[in-house]
Order: sequence, then C-alpha cells, then structure tokens
Amino acid sequence: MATPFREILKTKDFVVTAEAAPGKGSNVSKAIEHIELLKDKVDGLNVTDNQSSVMRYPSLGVCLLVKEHGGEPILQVTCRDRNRLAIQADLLFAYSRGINNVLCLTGDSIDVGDHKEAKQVFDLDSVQLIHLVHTLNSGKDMAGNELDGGIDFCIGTTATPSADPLEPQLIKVEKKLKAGVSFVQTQAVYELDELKRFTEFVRTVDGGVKILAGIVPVVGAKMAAYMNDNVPGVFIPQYLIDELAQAPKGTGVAKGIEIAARMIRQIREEKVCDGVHIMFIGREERVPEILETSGLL
Amino acid sequence: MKNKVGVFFCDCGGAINNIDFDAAVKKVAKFPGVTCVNLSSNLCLEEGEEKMLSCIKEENINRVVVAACSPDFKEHFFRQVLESAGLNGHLFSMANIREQGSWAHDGDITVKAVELIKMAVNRARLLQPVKKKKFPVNKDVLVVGGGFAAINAALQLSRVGLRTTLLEGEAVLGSETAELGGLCGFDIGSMVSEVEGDENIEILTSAEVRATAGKIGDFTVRIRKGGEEISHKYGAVVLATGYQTKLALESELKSDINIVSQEKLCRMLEDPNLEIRPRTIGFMFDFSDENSRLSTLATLNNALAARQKWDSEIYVFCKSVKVDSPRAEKLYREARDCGVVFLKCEARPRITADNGRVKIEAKDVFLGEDTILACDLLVAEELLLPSEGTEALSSLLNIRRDSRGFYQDENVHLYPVASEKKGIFFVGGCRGDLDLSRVLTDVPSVVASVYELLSSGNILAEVERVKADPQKCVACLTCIRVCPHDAIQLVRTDNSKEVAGISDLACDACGVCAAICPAKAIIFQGYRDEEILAQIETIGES
Amino acid sequence: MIIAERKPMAEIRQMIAPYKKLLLAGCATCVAVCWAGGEKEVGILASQLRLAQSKGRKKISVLEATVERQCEKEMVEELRDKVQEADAVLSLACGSGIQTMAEMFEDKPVFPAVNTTFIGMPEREGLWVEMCGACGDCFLDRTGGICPVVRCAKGLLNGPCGGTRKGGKCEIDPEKDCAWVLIYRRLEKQDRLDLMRQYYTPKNFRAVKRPGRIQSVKA
Amino acid sequence: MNKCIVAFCCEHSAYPAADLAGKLRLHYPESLRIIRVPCAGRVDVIHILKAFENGAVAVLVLGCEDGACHHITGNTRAKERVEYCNMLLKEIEADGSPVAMFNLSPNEPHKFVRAVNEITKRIKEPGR
Repeated sequence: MATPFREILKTKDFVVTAEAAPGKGSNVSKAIEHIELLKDKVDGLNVTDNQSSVMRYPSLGVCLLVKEHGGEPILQVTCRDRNRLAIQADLLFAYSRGINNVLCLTGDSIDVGDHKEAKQVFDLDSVQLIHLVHTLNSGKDMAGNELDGGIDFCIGTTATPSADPLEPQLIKVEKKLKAGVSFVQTQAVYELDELKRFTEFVRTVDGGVKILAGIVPVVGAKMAAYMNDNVPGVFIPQYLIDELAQAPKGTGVAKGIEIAARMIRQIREEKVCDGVHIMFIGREERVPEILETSGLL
Repeated sequence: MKNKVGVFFCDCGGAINNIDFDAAVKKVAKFPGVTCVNLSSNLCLEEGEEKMLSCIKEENINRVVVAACSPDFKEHFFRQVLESAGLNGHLFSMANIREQGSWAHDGDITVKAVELIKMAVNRARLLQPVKKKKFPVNKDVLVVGGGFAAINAALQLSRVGLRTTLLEGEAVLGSETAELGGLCGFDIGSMVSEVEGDENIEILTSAEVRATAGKIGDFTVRIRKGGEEISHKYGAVVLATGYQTKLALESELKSDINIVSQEKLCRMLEDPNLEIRPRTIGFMFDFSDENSRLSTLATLNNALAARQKWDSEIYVFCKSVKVDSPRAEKLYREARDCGVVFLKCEARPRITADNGRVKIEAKDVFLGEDTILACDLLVAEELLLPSEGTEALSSLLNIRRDSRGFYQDENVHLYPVASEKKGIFFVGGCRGDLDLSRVLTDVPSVVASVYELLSSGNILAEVERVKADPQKCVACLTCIRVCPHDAIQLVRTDNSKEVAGISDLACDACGVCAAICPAKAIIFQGYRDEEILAQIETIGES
Repeated sequence: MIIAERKPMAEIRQMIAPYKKLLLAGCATCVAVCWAGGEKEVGILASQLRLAQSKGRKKISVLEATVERQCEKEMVEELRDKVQEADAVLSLACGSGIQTMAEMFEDKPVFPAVNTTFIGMPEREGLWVEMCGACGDCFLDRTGGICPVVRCAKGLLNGPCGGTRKGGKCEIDPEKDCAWVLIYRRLEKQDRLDLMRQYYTPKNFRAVKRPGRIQSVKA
Repeated sequence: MNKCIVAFCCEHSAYPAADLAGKLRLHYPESLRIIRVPCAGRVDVIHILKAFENGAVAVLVLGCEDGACHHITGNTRAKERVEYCNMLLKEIEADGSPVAMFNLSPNEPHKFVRAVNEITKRIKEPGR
C-alpha cells in the first residue's frame, strides 16, 4: 500500500509527483503501463481532468486504476466541465473509492481544446472550489445539508510563478492559500529566480504549505518557441532555447531531460521548495530517466 | 411648387465639336422636369450670361443645369450667375460634356452627352438651397511658442492690426532660439524687445495651455500662469512650438567630452578663452534620420566656421548632402572650396573612444575602402524631434500629428501651414525639419490666412450645408468620432434631446459623416443619398 | 446597447428560399447604431438580395421598412400593411425585436437576418466590446467597475486564471485584455486592492429566474 | 444595353485627373459614368450596390493618394467600404462584377485611365 500523500507531505523532505494523462478511448492498457512504471518511483500520481480542454478518459477513472495498482492518486478537478452539483457528487464518489487527494484548478478555456463549441461551465472558480472541498470535509454540502458519511481530502492547488504581470496572480494565490491547501503545484518553471520569488511570497502567507515546482522537460527549440507562444503561463528563457538549439540532431529529448534534471537538482540542493511535480506528457516512460539523472532514484 | 429645370448647352466656342447639338437638345427637352433647353456658344462670356439671366426669369426656372466644361473650371462662375438672377447658387448642377465627354472620346458622343446631362438634371431636380450667413468672430489670435517663428508671427499679426497673445512656457521669450541651421544674422534680442514694446501683443511667459474648446472664430482657451487659470477667447490659434534635438549616440559614448552637439560646437567657436583648438574635427549626419535638412545646414555652417577660425582639418561623414536651397548650395560650395572633406557612406560609421580622441571607422562609397579617422572632436549626428509638450498640446486641440510626431507635415494635399481643423495654423519647426528660410515664408502665409479669416470681424459661411436631422439622429456619436475636421459635437435641441450639431464654420463639407451615419440622419446638401442615387438611376434607364 | 451582427448570406438565403415576396424589417435603435439592422442595413441587404436574384432565375420582390423600436408592439403594428403584403418577414432587429414581430404576425414566418451577440459599448467607431452579461446580480462594486463575469473569458470571480499571457492579455486571445489584470490596475490606482484580496463566494446564477420577467411597481 | 462602369471620383484628385485625361485626349471606354463626390469618404456601400442594381458592370471608387486625403481618413474609409462591398458581392456569387478602389493625384491622368482599363479587365461575362 502506498503511503497517503498527506503523510508524505508531512514527513518527506523532497516530494516527487508525476503527471498521468488519461488517453482518448476506453483502452486503459497504456495508463496501466505508466502506473506500473511510476507508482513506486514517485510519491503521488496526479491525473489530469480533460487536460487542455481535450475530451479524454476521466481523471476519476485513472485515479481508480492508480489505486487498484497500489499507487497514490491525486484527483485533478477543474471548474470548466461541471457545475457545483456534479463536482460535489464526483468528490463524494472519489472519496468513497479511496481517493483522498484532490488538486483544485480553474481549468483551461474551452477555446483551446477539441470541443470548441461546447458550453463552458465555470460555475465555480478555483478558490471557491477549495472552499467547497473544505465544506464537504466538514460534513456538509454547499447548500448546508448534512452528508451521510463525510469526506476528508488532502487539498492542493496550482499557481503560475512566471505570470506577467505577477501581482494579480499572487493575490489569487494568497486567496487560495487562505482558503486552506496542503500543497501548491506550480505551472512549469524554467527560471530558478522566479521560483524563489514565488516561494518566498507563499511562505509569507502560509509557512506550512508544501510547494512542488512544476517540471516540464522541453525537448527542442521549436517546442520551446511553441510553448512560449501557445501554452498559457509558460515562459521559457532564451538561453535555454539556445542551449536546446545547439544540441545535436536526435539528442533533443536527452538534452531536455538533462536540463530538467539540472533544474531539479538545483531546487533540491538549494532547498528552493519542497519537491517537484514532473509533467512529461506523451513520454511518461522516460520519467524514470529524469528521476535517475537528478539523483532522485 | 414643382421644380423647373433649365438646361444650358454650350459648345465652348466650338471646342466641343463631336456632339449633334440639335438632336441632343431635342432629347434633353423631353426629360422630366426640364422646362427649357438653350444652346449657346460661349455661356461664360457676357452675352451667354445675359441669355441665361433672361431665360431664368422668363421661364421661371428654379434649377439650372449647364452642359459644358468641367465644374472645376466654371462651377463657381455659374453659381454667381444664379445668385444674380435671384436663385440660390446651390440649385445648380453641371454636366461635364467637354473634358469628360467630347475630349475623352473619339467620334460622335451625342448619346453619352445626353446621358451625362440626364444625370445632372436628375440631380438638379432634387437640389435644395443653402443660405449663407455672416458669423461674427473674435479677432484676437493666440500664438503658442516663444522662439523665432512665434515672435515673428506675433509681430506680423500685430502689424496687420490683429491683437495677439504670445504664450510661452519658459520664463523669458527667445530663450530657446538657438537655431540648428543658424540664425542668418537675425538678432533675436531686438525682436524680443520689439515684441515687448508692442501694445497690440500680450506676452504670457511661464504659461501653458490647459484646455481648449470651440471652433474657428470662437476658441476658448484656458491658460495657466503663475498658479492661476484664466479663460481667453481667440479667433485663431497659431502654433510655433518648434523642435528639439537629441544626439543619436550609443549610451556609452554620451559622456565622452570629445563628442559634442552642434550647439556645443557653436559655443566653443565663440569662446575667446578656449585653450586647445581641435586640430581634426569629424561631423556626422543623415544616418539615423533622413530628414536632415537642418543638420546639413548646421554642419555646413559650423564646418566652415571651424575651418576659418581654427584652421582645423574637417571630415564630414554622411549618406548624402541634401542642399535644397540656394543658401545651402552656397554653403556647400564654400565648404568644399576651403577644404572640408565630404565622405559618402551607406552605413553609419562605427565610433569608439580612443585615448582622448574619437575613432571613426567608415566605408566610403566612392573610394570603396575602409577609412579610419582619429579626430579630436566629433560633432555627432542629431535627431530632430517635436518639442516637449507637442503631443499634449495636439491632443488638447484635437489635431493630428504625423508619424514622426510633428504637426501634419506629411499630407501634401493640405495647405502646409493649416491644420485639418479650421482656424489652427502651424509655423516653423513644429511642423517638421524646416530651416529658417521656411519659417520666413511660413509666417507671412499664416498671417495672410488669419487676416483673411478674422480681419472683417465676420466670416461668411454656408448655413446647414451639412446637418444632422434631429428627428433621425440617435446621438450615437459616430460622426463626432470620425469627423476629420473636429466640426461636430453633441448639442441639445429645443426639446432637450441630444443630437449631433455640425458647426457651419468648422465643417469642410467632405461628407465622411454622411456616409458613416448609422441612422442616415446626416443631410449633406448637394450630396444627399437621393442626389447621388438619382445620378446612378439614369444608368438603368438608358 | 445591444450589439448584433448580420448573419452569413448563405444562411439567410436558405431561410428565405421558399418565398417570393419579402419584407425586410429594420429597427432604428440599438442594432442600427452598430450597423447591423437599421434603415441603412435594410437597404444594403435588400439591394444584395435583389442583385442575388437577378443572377438566378427566381424572381423575388423585396420590401423595406424600419421602425423606431422593433421590440414595441405598437411600433411593429405600423408595419401591418406591409407584412400582409409579404410572404415572409426577414427581421434585422435583435432577438427581442424579431420575436415581437413574430408574435404580432403569427400567420407569417419571421426570420432572423442578424445574430444578436451581446450588450456592449463602442470602443471606437466600428469596434464594439462586450461589457455586460445581464446576470441580474451586479458585481461591479467589487471590481473597480470592470465586469469579470463577461470580460473574463471564464467569468472568474476571485482573480485571474493561471493562463494570463505576457503583458496581461487573455489566455484565449492575445488581442483581448485579461479582465483581472484590468481590475487589478484600476483598484491599485484607487488604492482599493483590499477588494481584490477578499474572497467572493460562488455567484448566484439564478438571480434572474429564466425566462426573466420584471413587474415594476411604478407601472 | 450599354454596360456602364460607374466611377465615384473625389473632387480633389480623381475628378481633375479625369478632366486632364480629357484635355490630353487620353481615351477610355465611353461607358464610364463619373459621379463627382467631395471626398471618396462620402461614397457609401449602398451607392455601390445601387449602381449594380441599375445595371452597372463595375464600380470604381477613386480617391486621393494614401496619406494625402484632403479629409485625412476619407480615402482609407472608402477603401474599407470597397472591400466590404466585394465581400457582399462574393456572398451572392456576384464577384464577376468588380468594385475597386484606386488612389491617385489630380495630376495623374494616365493613372486614371489605367484604373478604368484595369477594372474593365476584371469584368467577367456572366456564365464564365
């Protein structure tokens, strides 16, 4: 049995989680493969919820698979696709099936996904969602009705340390922290100074919250430029793009892994924050390589 | 009363010779609304005019069409004929059967001529009179600025009898008149004392314009001076706010004492106590900004002076020497004759500090080789910019600036010293890279325009030629936003409804508002939709 | 003001295909100002339809009329004769006007020629931006007068999402400003940022019971 | 029927240019019908469409050169309207009837004639 994530946050000096992105379709063999590969190497597997507004196998489903295969799942819940009734129902279900960790986030806009004409919900925002989980944790639903069998989630949320302008973003983070979260997982970061500035701010608001730096390996200069232009909240500095551009052909992935591992090592050695969350979408099988290179295995 | 159209043919003394006039007259006579058709050979001569006058009276004609030359040529004349016959000049339309008919096509063009006349007749039937009225105007003029152009403008305005206020931001007049191109021997000091002694000129120094309202003949300007704000009324505003210069230099070179501006060089040249005379001097211009008329003049002036006074070796680096006046041409010749060396370079030379000297590396186009010069003094390239406050003032007055920030110098179609807003004028450097000789021609030209507008105390203008129909106007502000002449504002009608009010004085009758009005509320006499469509409809009938 | 936009011609032509005599009915109020459905656009659409039919074999005739406000029954009534004359009505009013027209003349098919898009204001001539979502529960007191319900792409109430683009632009469109960055700047200027730090509970999305209906006591 | 081309000519540029073309005996099709306007910015969409309704085969809007409009933005507004008209015509598959905007100076009669010839070339016979 995996250690509950809440325990890990309390006890471990350097927490490592990885992202598990569900696929499109009912065939879950690939997901199971990734779960098997990663469940013992990381402290938690974070399962995305229709990531980038692209319709997929549900987060809940893969979380159940993680659980079945002996890993520790973290359920991502976005505000985009469900109103407050559906979210509460999903949370009750998740908890009843042993999923005890939830990551509360706003969710990307419908416009970036593959169902651009869908009605987007956003009945709640991420701060309200955190409050909602606390309400459920207290044994009541949002309307104030008593629950027959409560829940007790370990709550996390997300933040963008490299937002420009940063101040409005920090105000939002402050609200999330005040709503009460156990961990904050950042958007992909590439500049250590940015991360430091961000953690300092978080510490002034909440000394106890754990911060996991988002790590997304970039495997080529083109991808970097694409991400800068298209992935909201991601800013890759020019010197990294140059470094990638200089890598010989065919070694992009290795270079990306090297850069990511370097970043992780620095974070760990300088104790910049409490851990990392690795998102290597589409190349989950190479996450162990990052862990190994950065000395986490 | 039904509109009766009289059509007057003219063959321009035989210049129109490919129309069967008899056939045309017969056809035109049958057009609806046409009461009489006349044929003449020289309508714009006295006999023709008399014939027109008597015909208009006899036949009781109330709309006139002349089928002859281009309206650009004689419209004005024929309108006056109408007026002398007691008809409003706007009840007139021309069919251009000469330039755009007879002369543009070979062979018999009777058919086309008849169609052109039909267009004009159809339009004429719908035309409405436009009255004229004298609008009283304020005869005072505001001149903003305190430099050469401003002082000159104020003096000349005063001389033609217009009371003038000279408004300057600095504490004294003439403090910033050091002219890049040289002052051509003008003594600014005596000009300042002349202005100060002129009773017709009010001088406001350390003052600034805070707000403006109104239109030509009636501008209200709020002026702040000494912590106090006062409102003044003016009939016209003249902007003479000048320009400023900025060294086009890399920042690390800015503090180099061997790199100077033209102005600094002038001061050095006048300094009797100057210890060391620079033996070698480099000049640069025309690289960062090709609008380099003034920099060229300054360089020629100062290079000559340094050559003559200090006997220095002088090298001028530039893309091209633009000499567009006799004065510049003369200076250029003199400079070459006394040994100033000009090097033509395509790329901006590289400048580096070099042990108390300045190293200039350039590639001369004609020599084709790299030239390296170590000089004691480099007179750096200077960029010409609108003076500080130009942007603020233009937005207060709601007038445009060109892409370089100067007042509308790029639109060659406009009268150079007039803004798009009637009653606001520019002189001198505030409208671009202009040397003193241009200021000297600008000033009289502005003074003449202002005099013509204000001297009689009245402006004769058409009344409601362009008007927003208060019944249809929904006060959407679209016309106010698009009017190129800032002639429209919201006004309250008698029953307190807000509608677009078009100033008869400020309107330039372009019709941009009429085309854009979403409510079709704007009536532009002579170019109403009906009048334009009436011409188009003749095509279908043919 | 209600902002609308003309429907694509193909859609309009499909709707009116079975009819020979059409009345194009404009509205001289909101949709006129945004160049979607006033007398002017009625003229343009009518002209376009006439030109279109001159290309094909089918002959149709097009009548034109514009009323002050098509959402008023009394004003729509003025069109009765013209409507009777036509086989169908193509209305250029907002959704409200089209429905008033349809209700007044139940025996005639009434078609929309415009898409009603939002409540907005002109940013400059020819450019309209959405300002209000008519949510029935105005939030502007807390946001420096900038509505996050419609001006934030996600309608968030507690601050920006993590997707803000460089320079404070919106995740979904670099042309548009992030509403929360605008709110931040406005409140900062007014020294009222404490308003942004407050937590706002989930919005009452049922403030207006749809379909909305308000009975004024003043009537 | 005479297939007319309608040209809306700004009185500051195209109209004098047309006059000059006549003076220089530069010939252009007789089917051209010039409508004098105070600025190209006065020309509205409905004027152009009505020209086609009345049987015109092409419409020209001729104004001052870019940046030289006597009324600052009249010519650019006219250009936008011309493009809008082309879109409207395309919507009804009537793009064989072209609308075009050209900018010229009053002293450019040759450019005026070129504009007329250019639009003439763009006219497509129906059915082609």
